Amino acid sequence: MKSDIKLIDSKGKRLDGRKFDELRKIKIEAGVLHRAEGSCYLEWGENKILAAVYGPREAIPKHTQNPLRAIVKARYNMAAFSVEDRKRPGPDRRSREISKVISEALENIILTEKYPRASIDVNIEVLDAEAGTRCAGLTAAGVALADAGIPMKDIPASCAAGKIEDQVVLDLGKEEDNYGNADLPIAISPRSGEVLLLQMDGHLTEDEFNKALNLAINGCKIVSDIQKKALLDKYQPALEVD
Amino acid sequence: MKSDIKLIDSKGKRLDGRKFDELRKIKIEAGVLHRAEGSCYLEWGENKILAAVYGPREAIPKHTQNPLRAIVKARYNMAAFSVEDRKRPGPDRRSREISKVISEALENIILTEKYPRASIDVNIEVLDAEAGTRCAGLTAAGVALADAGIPMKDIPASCAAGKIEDQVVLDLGKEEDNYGNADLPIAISPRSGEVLLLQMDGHLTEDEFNKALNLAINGCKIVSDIQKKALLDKYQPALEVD
Amino acid sequence: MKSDIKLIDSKGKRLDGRKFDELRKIKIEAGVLHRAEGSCYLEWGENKILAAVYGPREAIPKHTQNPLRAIVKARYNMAAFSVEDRKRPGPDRRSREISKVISEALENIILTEKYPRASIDVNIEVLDAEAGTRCAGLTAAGVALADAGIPMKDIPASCAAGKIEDQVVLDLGKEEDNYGNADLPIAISPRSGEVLLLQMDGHLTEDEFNKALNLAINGCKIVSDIQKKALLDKYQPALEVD
Amino acid sequence: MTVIPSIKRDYLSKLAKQGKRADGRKFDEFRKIEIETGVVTKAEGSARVKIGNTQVLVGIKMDVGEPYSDSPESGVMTTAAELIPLASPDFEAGPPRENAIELARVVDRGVRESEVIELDKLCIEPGEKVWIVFIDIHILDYDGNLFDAASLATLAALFTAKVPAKRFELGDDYTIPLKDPPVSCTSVKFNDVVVMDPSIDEEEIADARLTVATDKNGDLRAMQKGLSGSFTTDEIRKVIKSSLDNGKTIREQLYKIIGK
Amino acid sequence: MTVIPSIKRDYLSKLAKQGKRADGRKFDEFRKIEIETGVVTKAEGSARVKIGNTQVLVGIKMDVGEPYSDSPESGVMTTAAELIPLASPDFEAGPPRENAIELARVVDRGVRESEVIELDKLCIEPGEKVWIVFIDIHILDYDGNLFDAASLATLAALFTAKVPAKRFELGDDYTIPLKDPPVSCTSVKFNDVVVMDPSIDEEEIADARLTVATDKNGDLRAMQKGLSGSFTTDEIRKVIKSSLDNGKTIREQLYKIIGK
Amino acid sequence: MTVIPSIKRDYLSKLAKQGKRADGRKFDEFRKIEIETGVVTKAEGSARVKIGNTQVLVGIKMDVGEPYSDSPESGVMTTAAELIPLASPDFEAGPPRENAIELARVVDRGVRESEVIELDKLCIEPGEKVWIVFIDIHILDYDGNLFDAASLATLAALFTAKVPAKRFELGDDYTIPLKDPPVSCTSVKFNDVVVMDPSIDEEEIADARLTVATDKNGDLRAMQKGLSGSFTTDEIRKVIKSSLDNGKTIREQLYKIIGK
Repeated sequence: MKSDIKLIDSKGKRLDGRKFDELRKIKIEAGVLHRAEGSCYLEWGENKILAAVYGPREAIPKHTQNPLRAIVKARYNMAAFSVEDRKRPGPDRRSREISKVISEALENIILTEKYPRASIDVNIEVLDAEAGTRCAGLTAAGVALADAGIPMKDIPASCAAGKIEDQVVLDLGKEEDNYGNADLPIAISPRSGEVLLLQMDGHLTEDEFNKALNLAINGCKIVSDIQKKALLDKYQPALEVD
Repeated sequence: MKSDIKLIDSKGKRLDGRKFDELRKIKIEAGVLHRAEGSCYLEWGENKILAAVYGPREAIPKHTQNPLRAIVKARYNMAAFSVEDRKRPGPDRRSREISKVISEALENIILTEKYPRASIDVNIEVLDAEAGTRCAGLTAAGVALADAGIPMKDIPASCAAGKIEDQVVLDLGKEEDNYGNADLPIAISPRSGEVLLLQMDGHLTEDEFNKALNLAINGCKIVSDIQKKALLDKYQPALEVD
Repeated sequence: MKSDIKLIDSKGKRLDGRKFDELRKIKIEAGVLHRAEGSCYLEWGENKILAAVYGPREAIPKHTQNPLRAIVKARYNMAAFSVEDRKRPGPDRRSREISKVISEALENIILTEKYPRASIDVNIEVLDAEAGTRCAGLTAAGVALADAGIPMKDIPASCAAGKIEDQVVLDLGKEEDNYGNADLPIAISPRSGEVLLLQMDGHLTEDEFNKALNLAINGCKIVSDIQKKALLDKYQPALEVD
Repeated sequence: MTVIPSIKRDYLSKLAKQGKRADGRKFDEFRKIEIETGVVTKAEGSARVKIGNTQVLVGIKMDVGEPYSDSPESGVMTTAAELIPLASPDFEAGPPRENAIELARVVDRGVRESEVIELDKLCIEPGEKVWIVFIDIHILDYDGNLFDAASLATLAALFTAKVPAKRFELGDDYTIPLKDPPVSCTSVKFNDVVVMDPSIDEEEIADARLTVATDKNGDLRAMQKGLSGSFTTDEIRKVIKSSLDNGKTIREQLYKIIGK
Repeated sequence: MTVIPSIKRDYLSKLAKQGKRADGRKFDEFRKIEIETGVVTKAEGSARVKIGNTQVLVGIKMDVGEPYSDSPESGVMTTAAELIPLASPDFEAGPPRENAIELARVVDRGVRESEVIELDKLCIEPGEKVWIVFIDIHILDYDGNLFDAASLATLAALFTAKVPAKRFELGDDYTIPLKDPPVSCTSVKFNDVVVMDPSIDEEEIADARLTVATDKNGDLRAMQKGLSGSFTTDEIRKVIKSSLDNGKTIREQLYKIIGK
Repeated sequence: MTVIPSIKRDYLSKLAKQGKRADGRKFDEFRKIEIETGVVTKAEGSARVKIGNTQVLVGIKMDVGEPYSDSPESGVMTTAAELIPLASPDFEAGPPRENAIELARVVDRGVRESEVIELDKLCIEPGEKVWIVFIDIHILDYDGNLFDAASLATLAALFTAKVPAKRFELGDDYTIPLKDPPVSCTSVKFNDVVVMDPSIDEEEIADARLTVATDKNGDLRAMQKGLSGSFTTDEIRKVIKSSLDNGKTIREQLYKIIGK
């Protein structure tokens, strides 16, 4: 798709006024739901996402159980009203692929061997969608898992970099995603810096890729700080009382 | 929907000549099928309905079993050719809701605690449909259950009242259903007078509701007599021989 | 459907030059796949077919098991690109019927009582389709079963006869199938001559039917020889070495 | 998948050796057939057929729709069968399984390939609007031999149906243009005996099944072999003969009902 | 199918005999209700309703499409509910089950039969183009009484929605033409006690459920009985009375939020 | 869900420590690749690719249809993959599962995002009629590394396909307008070793997978990480290097086959 939209102005400002290495505004709240064992509400730009965790509990049907570890079932779902043209309810191929890559990323970081035969279910609901819902969803899932007290090696953090008008930038917005040249969503384990999720579409030279990867990793680290603050905000008051 | 149709004439007669408290013609025959353990053929106005009962038998799949009582699975189904515009075969949302409310009404009246882990399956096939198939179907189901010898507290009977041209009347016909102001299908246990099923759509004052409820309960009692006669017609000859 | 196409010329030659009792060109290769326990690639006119056999292995889900014998599950499937107008992937009613009649024909000839509770799975993929895919598929399945070492009473062979321009002929081609008068696909056990599969559409006098049946049985015998040669071609070298 | 009911098999085979069937019929004898038409008011045509205790209801509905692109001047027909759980303790709710699909396809081919419905006369505007004929087969009571009951009920329903032209503001209603129909007769084989119009017990122990549809000239119009058993060519020829005989009688009964 | 939790039943019944409920409410008292609108940017209208800990989000989307052939001058509305596994450990992913279908149909009828949306004013070109209103009910947190939460959220979302005419190049956006809505109140009965706005524990042990929607004139606009227990006619009349009372209060709260 | 085959893991890891793979290949070495085109007569284009014993068949079909409303002057492409039970004892019949969906989507993005098909040249009448390209991936024999086999077969099929203009009475057939394609190379990691073009045994014990598609300029065009293991940034950079190397060789082989 082509467009006459100028995604970066002469002063290096992007459409929404951000600099090349600046994230959209992120707001995270932990423990927002009553029934779920852990939950998180996240706003990331115009994205609004709820994540809820159930488990560890016995995996059913039984044949899905792994005798050595818990299975992690992430379910990424977009609400029918979360996009401009109403989406038919239920999973489509895109959401099933995203559910798969998020499940795999979480499986890496959860200490699944502690819960043989169990299932840990992570529900991610996109209530309002702009660009970057998979990173936002995975970030919310990490907080919800921590809120549920699921033992993890680390809290996964996710963020994308991309290329617009031949410049590598952090965290593509909607127009940038539509008319940009490349998108590179990743997720990392902030402590080790290892890459848990990585997809790339578009066109990057090897050099641009390296720049974008570094930028995205930095983004993940900022996201990680916001995640930790949200968890502190919830648990700090309780701790202070003790 | 509006219409110029006059649903009640100046003498209080309805389109098909009925008085306000008069049922359409009802014909019930018990024990009409060979394979089913109990069955019933019912004509109610232009409605034609077959009901067949199987069970009590082991509920499958096993996880649907209740260790304390039988489960009751009513399946209300409209034949593809039972309506003016052919209906696609298989359950739609309407028929699944009706199956649910009929199942619940029957569960109340069957002595389900006699058959733990069992399933009692009630199949209701609408072969020709006019207004009032849910009441007609539940009425036929009651007779088929009795014909199958399933122990019940009572034989449930069903009937609707409604409002047309601001008058409360019994048992809405097709035009009355389309152009009337309210419909109130109910089912009762005739012996106790308790209400097993109740739905209401439309617009009734509290006073009109009370009138309609009484009228519908009376209708159920007339239906109940016809049900009993049908069962007697089948079993009387056998009894006389004894 | 009518047509001005002349299916047989004055010299008794058919559109593709065949005589009335002549088969299209058939090429069979056994053991073409690495993972399958037995496999076969078959070209029959423009038809191209792969068959693969898995099993005997435990039948799942368990409730499909037969405690006295193996079940035979043939799955006939057309690739989306195997026909002029792309076919939606997945089974349709036609392919499910063909899967059923092929499963039944194979069940007859496999010594299923040797493998209680097992399943023998026969996958038939039509990669390129012209007339006669069910006969071609069953023929390929027979070779794949032999290649898998599944014990059988005989290797089933299949072929059709039909009627075009009031003449009984062997093995209808595409135009002959579209504009002909009758089609009679059969399968036999070549040793006993018993008929394992038989379907007929169209219009045949009793006399024509008898002619067509004989012609088709002869066709099956020719097919049977080609099947055996394909198996010899695969196993002969091995045998010679021994 | 049930274990073959061997006691039933032994009993019926023993009877068969004495030339008998459990219900006293001869090997090539049909049970009593009843045909009733016009049983569903909402349908364009309908018929209930009983063969013994087996009971099948067929309803015909029609609609106006687009023709297939490869036959722009032809009406469209479509056949569906449901083995609804009302009719047998063994039928399950849900989308049609193999047995229902085979039943619908065999009935459909019997009508379609013999061109019973003159589809070219059901064209309204070439390439744009044609009549669609929906044949819906509803099994009410399953006591053996659904193929013949369903196909006979389909014919009786078609021959008494009206094209609902008035409802679609396309002139007056009229009968569907139809040609002389083939009549279907089904036999099964068990322990080397072949019997016509199988009861449910005979079906349960059957090794092989053969359905033969014949027309009034005594010609063959459709055949379908089923089940995993085999037939010798002699057996096939015998089945054809007795299908012709029974087909003739059934055709006469059908003609009477539809006033032909 | 779970065994009835008899300890919970005993405890709540004992309390009920003393005229009490576990959370201290009176029998005919609702939990605290919170209504927030405009919570989803992409939706034409949206509202989140909390009743106690129960939380439901409803989003309204609109599109341009064809009218039904039997009402060519009317807009179209459609309602779907998903009991997404986010909201309860007992909800499963997959196509809607009976409970979700009943919920959607009851909310749908409450809006449709009371003609809350003036569908005849949503016609763009008669017979050709009309507005389609999609009501999507998303359960976020399930702690009892979904019917009332979903129906209230639907009303709040509808009353704050804009027809996206501009996006479809059909002029300026405007509010959906709406009539005064009925408000739905749900009661359940257990051990012969009837309580309003059931908590999840009360729902779990309930024998029967009754939902009553009433309008501002105190008239009845929809009712739905659920579950296998029965009601006496006296009980029904009592439920109607307290639904009228609670409905009035809830209506006032709704009016405040939607600025009416 | 199977227990990780620990014996296989131990054996392959031990070999890997000695710098070896079970089939004697180097860590960054592909198995033998065979490409055959024009294998299906009915398809507009087709190719069978073998990588070792893995065998994938891709067929291209085209049809005329409507464009999407947000790109009225573009043709449409759609990709589907079936892991048919013919190809592996572990594949099951039925609608595509997660693995098949991921495969189809990765192949699809490889073609779509790199704009291999010049969709704007497949417009017939803007907003009305465009060419639809169906890419159907049929796995015939599964012995590891489906991603690369499927994507290579897709390219070979596309580059030898003809737009069937004549069949649709739209002039003469012509080749699909295509740009230079990216070539996909897949590596997996197990016990801290990264190997290219995994065999099925290597896939079974793999912790992480990385697919990298590169173009003839040595630029990156698509990447997809899979499985629950992680990669360090160093490992990612190494995988990119060897994907560039292998991609070059495979591209040359592809060019030869398609006569470029």
